[in-house]
Amino acid sequence: MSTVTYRDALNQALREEMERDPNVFLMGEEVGVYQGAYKVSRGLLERFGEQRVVDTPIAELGFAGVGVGAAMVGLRPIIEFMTWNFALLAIDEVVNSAAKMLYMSGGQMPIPIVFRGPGGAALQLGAQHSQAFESWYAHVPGLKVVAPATPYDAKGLLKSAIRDDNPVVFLEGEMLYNTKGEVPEEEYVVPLGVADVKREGTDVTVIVHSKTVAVGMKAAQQLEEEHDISAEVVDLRTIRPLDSQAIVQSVQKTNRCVIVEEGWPFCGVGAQVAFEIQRDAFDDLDAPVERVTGADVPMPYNKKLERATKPSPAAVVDAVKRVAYID
Amino acid sequence: MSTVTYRDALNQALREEMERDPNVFLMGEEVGVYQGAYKVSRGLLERFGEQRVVDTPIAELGFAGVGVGAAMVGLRPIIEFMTWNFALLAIDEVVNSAAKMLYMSGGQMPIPIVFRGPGGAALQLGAQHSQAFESWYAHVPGLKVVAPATPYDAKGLLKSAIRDDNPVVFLEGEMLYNTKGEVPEEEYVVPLGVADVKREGTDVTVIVHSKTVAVGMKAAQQLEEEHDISAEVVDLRTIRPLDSQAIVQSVQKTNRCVIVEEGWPFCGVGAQVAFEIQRDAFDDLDAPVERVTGADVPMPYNKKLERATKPSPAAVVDAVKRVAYID
Amino acid sequence: MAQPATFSELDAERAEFYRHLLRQMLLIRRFEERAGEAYAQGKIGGFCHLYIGQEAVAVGGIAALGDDDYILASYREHGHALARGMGAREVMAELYGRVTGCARGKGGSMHLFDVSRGFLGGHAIVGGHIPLAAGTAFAAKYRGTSQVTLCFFGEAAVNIGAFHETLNMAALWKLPAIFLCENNRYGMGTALERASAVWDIAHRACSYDMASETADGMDVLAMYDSTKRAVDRARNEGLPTLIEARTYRYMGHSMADPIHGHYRTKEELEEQKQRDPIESFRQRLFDEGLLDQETNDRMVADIEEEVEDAVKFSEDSADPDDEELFTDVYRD
Amino acid sequence: MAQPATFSELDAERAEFYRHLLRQMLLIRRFEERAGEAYAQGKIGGFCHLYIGQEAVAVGGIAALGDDDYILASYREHGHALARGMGAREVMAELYGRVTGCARGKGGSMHLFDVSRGFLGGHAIVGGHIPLAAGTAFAAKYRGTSQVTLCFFGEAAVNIGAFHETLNMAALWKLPAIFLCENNRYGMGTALERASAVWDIAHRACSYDMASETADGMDVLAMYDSTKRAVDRARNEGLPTLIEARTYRYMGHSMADPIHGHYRTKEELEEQKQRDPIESFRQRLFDEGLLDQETNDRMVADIEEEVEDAVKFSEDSADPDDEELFTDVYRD
Ligand SMILES: Cc1ncc(C[n+]2csc(CCOP(=O)(O)OP(=O)(O)O)c2C)c(N)n1
Ligand SMILES: Cc1ncc(C[n+]2csc(CCOP(=O)(O)OP(=O)(O)O)c2C)c(N)n1
Ligand SMILES: [Mg+2]
Ligand SMILES: [Mg+2]
Repeated sequence: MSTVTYRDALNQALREEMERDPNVFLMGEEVGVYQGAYKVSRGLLERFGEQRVVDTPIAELGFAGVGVGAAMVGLRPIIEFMTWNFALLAIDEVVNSAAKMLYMSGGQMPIPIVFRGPGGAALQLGAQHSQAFESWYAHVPGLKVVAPATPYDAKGLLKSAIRDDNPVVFLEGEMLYNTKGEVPEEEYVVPLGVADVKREGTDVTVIVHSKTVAVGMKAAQQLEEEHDISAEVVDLRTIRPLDSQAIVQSVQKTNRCVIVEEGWPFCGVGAQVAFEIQRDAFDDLDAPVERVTGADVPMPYNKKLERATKPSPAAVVDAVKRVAYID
Repeated sequence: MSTVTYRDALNQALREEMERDPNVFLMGEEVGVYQGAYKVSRGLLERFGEQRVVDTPIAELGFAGVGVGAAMVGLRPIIEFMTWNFALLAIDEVVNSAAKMLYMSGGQMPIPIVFRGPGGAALQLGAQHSQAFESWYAHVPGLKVVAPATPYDAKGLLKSAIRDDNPVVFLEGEMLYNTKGEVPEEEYVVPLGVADVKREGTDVTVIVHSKTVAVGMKAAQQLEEEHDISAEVVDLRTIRPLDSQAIVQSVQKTNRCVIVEEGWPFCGVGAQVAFEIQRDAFDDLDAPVERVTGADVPMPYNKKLERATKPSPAAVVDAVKRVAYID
Repeated sequence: MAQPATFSELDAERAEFYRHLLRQMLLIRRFEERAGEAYAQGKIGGFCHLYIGQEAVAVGGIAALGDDDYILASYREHGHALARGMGAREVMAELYGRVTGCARGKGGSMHLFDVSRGFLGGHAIVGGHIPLAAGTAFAAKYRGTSQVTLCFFGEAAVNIGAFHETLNMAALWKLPAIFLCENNRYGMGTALERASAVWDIAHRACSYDMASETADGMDVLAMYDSTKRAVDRARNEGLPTLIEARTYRYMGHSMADPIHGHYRTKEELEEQKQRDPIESFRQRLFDEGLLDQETNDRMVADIEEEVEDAVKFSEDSADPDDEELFTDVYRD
Repeated sequence: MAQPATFSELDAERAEFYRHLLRQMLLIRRFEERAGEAYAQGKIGGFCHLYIGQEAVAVGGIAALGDDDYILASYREHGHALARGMGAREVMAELYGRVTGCARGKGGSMHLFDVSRGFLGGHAIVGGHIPLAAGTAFAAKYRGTSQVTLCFFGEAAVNIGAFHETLNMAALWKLPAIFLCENNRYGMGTALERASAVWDIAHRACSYDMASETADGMDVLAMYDSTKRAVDRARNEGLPTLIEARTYRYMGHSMADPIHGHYRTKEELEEQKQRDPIESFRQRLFDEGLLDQETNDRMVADIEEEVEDAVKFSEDSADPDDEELFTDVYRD
């Protein structure tokens, strides 16, 4: 084990998979000469050359489509969106080309591609640069959606995503890039579609992913210390396919559930998870499933207002107290 | 009252609002000379001229943005997307410009615009032309989302949408254009954000919108005749803002609920509605909320397979029987 | 290959090649007529965009390709599929939505695929497949193969962002791609002049410093020659080309649309039909003694049989099993 | 107005105008320097894209507009806001995220707005505001006003679809819009030559049959004259223009990015600074006797005071109330 940042864990995954398979290449804005807008691709141009680390013009729709086209004939592109906000311009190629090609071609043409980049809000980037779209992509059959929270998961899941024969939407977090964690020296992968219990507990299930894992863990600690409530923190890791079994198992044990996500509430990931829980564990629930989400507003620039939009440990604690019917 | 088609009801709304307010104009592909790809704008070019009925190049991102720009300085554009599938190319202007401008400008610049066109599947149009995106748009604060099922609602809601000072996503249905219904001779509007009980009932609430209203009504009739079950059919009409009160009131009466929608299941509209019901009417529910949705696959071309993807009265009846614990 | 002074100089092989081109155009014409009939009978559903009038573009263009090259097209691609050598049976069966179709009945008229022939679809979002074509060209360059990508799209697609973003990257990166714009003068009901600030589509290459040419889309040999020049440029110099083919659509935009009306007159249509790519080429072959009546009649009869067989095959074929609804969503 | 042969001919009014242009450039320069300091001190957060080096483009360009005209810009728009006459206080306060800012602290550095001055934002999606500019121009034409729209964007934005779709429509519909491309040679860390197949941005107008010109973006009078010609074309003939301003960015892409390094050398930067738009213009005014040391020093001192006042105003201002989180999402 060695301690590395989330950024470097992703860089290792890119490097190892590019070493492993000559069909894998990285394309996007500033991934090469500039070493990546967020330095995730640092050193890759020097190692693999211009042919496999390709700087693009600002043309999200175009280069996303170039990636899909390359995947149609067997290459394994990794398309970096500088942030997922800009992927709105490319979403037609992700949804109408990448996600449907295998089906439309009657099974002739798989699209082994990874679309990756930071999603969600950072700090004071304003309304157009602070959006979390996981529920949009997870809505679409044909796509897989991954949102790792730790360096270990980031590396292991990105390696799996690159090896997967389907289009994978891989959501990172600008606020996560500098976070540190343990990563094995030896090769490993984390399978897609498997949730991870980040903390065992017995009284309530707190479902999280990506940045909200840290929020859930802080809340769990606070609940233990201040309210003697034992919270089980379940990290979805993959949003689609969703590990419904792991979720239901945990709720059947705790009988209570709070779902936390950074994105907007309406038709968010938590809505789907809550629906499945009440459907599959109806008789186990001692309280309605609660959600803590990003505020239902465009992201304000002001620091104080921005902070108020984000899911906080305090908000999670309050939600847990509600489902536990405490005061 | 006179009987008109959904298409003509929309045409009347466009005509009346353009007569009423010179700032209202219609822009999109084939809306003028060709009289509309689906003839919704028939006769408007002749009545209002080229300046107010504007044919565009195939440039969804561009003309959607032109509409938003015109709205920024006080015009009231109606942007027709030939179908909502193509709006994926314009979604950046809808989400990053239209939905956020008022907020980003600190309240200086409302965007009174309507984006409209047919959504969802028609018949055998294949994977890229058969998608229902209401849950995507409803996810976004700053947008309103409307999906009328009848000529009466279509006309009244479109008039309200055009008069609204916010960006409204107005989802029609190619399969609805020829359906007929009663429309008053005299002027009327249907307010946004108000659901409509299309059929009163006591045993189960069936929540529907757009094309699934007909599905729900057929199912309700069958339930009555074959199972002596009295179903209340609630038509959302507006997805955002959602009429949560009407939904909860009905479920508090029936204690059972099935939600029907044409779109894909994961993070669909029904997921949000189900979440709210279990949150706000937990103790009233005698069974988990069930959903009937479009199949979780890209739309197949084959007629039989396509039919199998769509919500059917039979599937709704089965779901109702499940929530009613019948055999 | 440059076109010789007179056809009399032609060697037998060349004559054979010309008859082959004629046959392909006749096959497409007849196939489309029958598809139209089947649609009118309600045996084919959805959107059905016929290629009648534009046959010379696909036939001449695709004849300039090698077997390993890639082709991408729009939703108006029945003709391109047949010109690529896909069987009339597999194509017609796909229009019928049968499991025996080239996409197992799951793609449909707008989404024909045959990966074994490098026929990479039918795509139904205008302009959406243009970046994909740059991607297959990128892959060929990446692998160092000499494969060329030929991408067909309509003149209305040049006004959409994907066209612009792609042509810039193709020129910047020197990709072996050919962007073949079929200018049939209308995008649905919108004349080119009402949608594009520039009426000379080939001229659009100026923004990308890309080679371009304009070709007579009603002349199969002109299409062959233009495309061949572009193929050589792509294969030998690794450079892209924009070709504008001036052609015309005889039918409505799709079977659901009027043949003429608000947007074009019957007179214009009749006048354009005088340039018919098949009749003019057939006459030429007659005049040059490369085709006699008997050979022609046999060809026509064979095609009639081939298309009828395709229809019968399609009608006799089965729909996909219900299980197929859930297959091919993901590859595991 | 065309530029006279020598400055000595200039009337007092013209001299006043030139000093005004100098003053605006100096104000922008100083404002940006202070904004950079405040950012370094952590008093301003988020992305902060400074305009230092490009002052002549916004100042010369906006000086050619009338009060009712519209302006749209990218996220690098502090200078444009100041050139339009927005107060240093309201702009700085917005960077500080204060309720006294020009967008109540909800927009931020990339989203400055002042509708009363026709300053319609700060937009942060590259190319995203270009269609909006065509929309405001469309509205002016629709209403029959003579308002002109001036849209600023960077050279990297010309490769994105929105640019292409918009310029085609603007030319096709004859919209009174000016597309002013600030070619500072880099999009973040990517040199123009590595992103665009054509290095002459003005040349891109060829695809739309649109008027275009290239101007020295380091010469405020050249920018004024070019823009004025385009304004007249838009106001009098209702026609759009594409202007390429050749300029240079002194700072990093944003305060979070390196000033030089992988993508450009310190030498290149120093060399470019020799073309400084402010020093060259100031020297010119000295040489022509339109400015004396005392006037200059007073100007500099006033600006220093104005900017410090703006900083103090911002630091003393309050954040928006918590309730503001939920206001302005919808207008009822
Ligand atoms: C992005 C997008 N917008 C609109 C449509 C609807 N549509 C389908 S074909 C077509 C016209 C295309 O014309 P052209 O490119 O000239 O090709 P042609 O049909 O003439 O072969 C339109 C508007 C679409 N499929 N995709
Ligand atoms: C669509 C989109 N893609 C990527 C980005 C990230 N980004 C912000 S500015 C920028 C460079 C733009 O360069 P240019 O247009 O030349 O303007 P400049 O910054 O030089 O003023 C990039 C890539 C973005 N904001 N929007
Ligand atoms: Mg056409
Ligand atoms: Mg630049």
